[in-house]
Amino acid sequence: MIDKEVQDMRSALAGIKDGSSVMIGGFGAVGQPNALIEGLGQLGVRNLTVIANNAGFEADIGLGKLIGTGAVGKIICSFPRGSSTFDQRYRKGEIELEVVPQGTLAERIRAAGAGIAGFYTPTAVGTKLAEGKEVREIGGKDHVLEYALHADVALIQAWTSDRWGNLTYRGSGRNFNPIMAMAAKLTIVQAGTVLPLGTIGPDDIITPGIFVNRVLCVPDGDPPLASTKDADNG
Amino acid sequence: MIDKEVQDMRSALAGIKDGSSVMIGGFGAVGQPNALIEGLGQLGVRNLTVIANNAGFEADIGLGKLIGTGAVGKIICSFPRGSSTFDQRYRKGEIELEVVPQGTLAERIRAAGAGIAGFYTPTAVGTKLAEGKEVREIGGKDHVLEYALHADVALIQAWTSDRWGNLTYRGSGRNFNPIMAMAAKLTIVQAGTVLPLGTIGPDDIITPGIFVNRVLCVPDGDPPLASTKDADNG
Amino acid sequence: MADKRMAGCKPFSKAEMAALVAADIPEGWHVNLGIGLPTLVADHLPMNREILLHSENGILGMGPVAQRESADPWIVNAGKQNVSLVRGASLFHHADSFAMIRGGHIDLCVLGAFEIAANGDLANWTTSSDDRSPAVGGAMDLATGARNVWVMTQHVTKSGEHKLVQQCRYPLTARKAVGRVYSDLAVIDITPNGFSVRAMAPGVTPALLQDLTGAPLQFP
Amino acid sequence: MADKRMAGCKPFSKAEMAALVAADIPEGWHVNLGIGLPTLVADHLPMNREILLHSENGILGMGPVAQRESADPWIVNAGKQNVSLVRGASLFHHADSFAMIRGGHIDLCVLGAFEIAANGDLANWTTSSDDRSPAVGGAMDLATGARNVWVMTQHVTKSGEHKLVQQCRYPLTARKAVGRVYSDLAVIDITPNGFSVRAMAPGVTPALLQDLTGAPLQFP
Repeated sequence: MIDKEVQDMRSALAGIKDGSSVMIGGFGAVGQPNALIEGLGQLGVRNLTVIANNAGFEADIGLGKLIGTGAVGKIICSFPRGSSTFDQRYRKGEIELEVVPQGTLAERIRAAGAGIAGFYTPTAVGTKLAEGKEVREIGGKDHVLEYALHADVALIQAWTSDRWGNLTYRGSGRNFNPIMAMAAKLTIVQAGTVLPLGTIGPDDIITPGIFVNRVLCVPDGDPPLASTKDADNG
Repeated sequence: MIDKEVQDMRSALAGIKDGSSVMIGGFGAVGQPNALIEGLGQLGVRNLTVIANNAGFEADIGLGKLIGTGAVGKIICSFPRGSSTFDQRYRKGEIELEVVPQGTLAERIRAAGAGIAGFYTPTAVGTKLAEGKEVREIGGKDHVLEYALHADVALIQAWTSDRWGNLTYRGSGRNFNPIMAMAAKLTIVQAGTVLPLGTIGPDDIITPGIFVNRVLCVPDGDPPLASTKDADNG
Repeated sequence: MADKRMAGCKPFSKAEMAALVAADIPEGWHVNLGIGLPTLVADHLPMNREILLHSENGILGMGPVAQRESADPWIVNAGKQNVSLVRGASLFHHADSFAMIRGGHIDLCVLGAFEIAANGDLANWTTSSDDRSPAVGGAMDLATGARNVWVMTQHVTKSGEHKLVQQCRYPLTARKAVGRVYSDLAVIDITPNGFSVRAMAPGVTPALLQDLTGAPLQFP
Repeated sequence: MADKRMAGCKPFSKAEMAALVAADIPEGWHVNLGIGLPTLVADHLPMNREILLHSENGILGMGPVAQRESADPWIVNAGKQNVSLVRGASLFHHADSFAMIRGGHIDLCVLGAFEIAANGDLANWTTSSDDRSPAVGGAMDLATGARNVWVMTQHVTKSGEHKLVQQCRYPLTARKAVGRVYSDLAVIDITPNGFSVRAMAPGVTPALLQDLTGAPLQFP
């Protein structure tokens, strides 16, 4: 019997080590695997490469906290603004940064999961984010060559799972999670509920279990309400 | 008010003309927009380029019938075997054929919808389907450069729609339909049912209406039962 | 802006700018509203037109920003505000969301800007004087992928410098991307011949507007 | 096969070949079974192991081919047969399905073959003598993308020609793709040193097997 559910954080995170590359799902407070990130911080591993949309927000939770501990040597993201822990370390030269346009980031992750080694995108042509990259005219329009972005580990937040790791997401919690689940060698899921196999209908499964290695049930409730005023963001 | 539902075949197919490129969804008998194909055949247009997985099966229905009328000048597909009408015309040199590996076909269609101009895939490296194409080593492995495959029109079969063109599919009827819906300038849907807006939940919509131009309600029932013996196929 | 030449002018308020943009959006368009000023457009969309709002984090069919008491904590927009969904809304993942953007399916994106050049070049993600970590978000994808890119901006900076220029000094977001600018002083199309004025705020004269613009204006 | 040398041999039947393949599939593998002979493997999967069958037209978790009276006309496999879904099955579109294949997520693909070379090259989609229109289907994607590619085949053609060869004469499906061959006469691994025999059918001798194989065999 296939049973991907693990019972504790230690089993969930086994194998992550110094220098691992780790994708972390989520956008804003929604779909962030906060419990797994907290557990990762407690492992004491160093020199991680983190791939995420942001560099965290609050200094005392999630990715912001992880960066504060000094565990992260490099971050690949689209919008590292709004994270005080990142800012501090970045100014001191303690963390390396690769900024990638959000859509290119998503497509590079999807490419890794889909076995596509590289692709030509019109995004960033003529900008400093395309400097040093191959540019090719295709169909009368310039495109930049971008490569697949793989990771050792993906930390995923899902709403429901079953023992095969079939996943659903809630609201806008889908975001980067389904594509990151495809792109890592080891995909670890924090799921709000683990349901009996067959409970999630074939049409309702967003991430088929083939992409999932481990599931930890973390019934940690709703994300905090976001600001209703406009954030500085991207 | 946005209302993409049209009331008759003439309105559904308006704008398709001699030389149009037409994607046709479906795999086997499932998810094939047979009514739209039938309507297309009655338009009397010629020299169509058809993009589909197969070249039809039976001579008296669907794509097989369309090819029989001589309306198709070229077909881009992965598996043109099993179609007597195609075979006859192909042997006589009356129809041009571009064979594409099924996964490359799907990815080229998806790339067109996603604004990706080209991509590097390991599929077909070292085979005659890669002859004349750029091969590049990426990550220690050879890859072939393949280009996005666009079309003027996509003919799609959906299970349900609403007036915005939000779509669901039934069973294995999804196949090429969602990606073709993204890849054409004009996407025309044959839907079993058109439901009131809001009836299809945000998580249940497979093709958001943004990809759909017209919806024709065709409550034409189930596809025929397939053979239970193994077909010669791909 | 303490420019004496502005005496007698009644620049568009932010709400007026948003209303001008909203009035120009045809029914049935799929629209992405950037962070900041563009977000205000949502409040001015004509009630009798169905216009679908897209958020790059995977939503098509956003409603207004949610009131705190009724907010669904599981649904945020690209600005991380809690939003509602309208009937007919759909949810999808980030790669699918940017497929919509890059693939040319979004009819309009409204963005803020540091600078807009007369050829449509856009600079809106970082300034050379910016010592914060560089952050681009979805701006490049949106400016490159949307069928129409409109900018909402003050006409000049707080210190009076031109934002509509002959050539951008700041790092580009996208080349030849912008089709129209809604500023507090005017609505200006970007044409093959450069900036072309469609409308001006009350009291603004062509001469004044040209003074406050770093590239030649057409007044067709 | 009317080969006198086969006297005393008991070649594996198709069902036995399928059973041999099935017995070698570990629990938890995601497996794509090609059209033809490989399809038979589904009938021999051990009941006490959960093995998920993938179909390239967008199914993970296929059950057996459906009986006509209970068949769901809306669900077909890659061979266009009506199939059932098991509990926990999922449905997806073609690009996602081939992302699974090309991305290396499918643990095993079992395919038929015209020829298999000692270096793992596979030819299974067209023959130079084939005057039908060329048709490739998903064979190249599967042979290239799956983590393990096993072939099920008769050891020689009906006319007695070698199918396990030093170098393929027919157009390739994929280079260095095949890891193991299940023939009616033997189970053979493909190693850096070429063909390596794991097992033989009753009565088959190393000498006979070598005679019927177009490249050197190792007998470890």
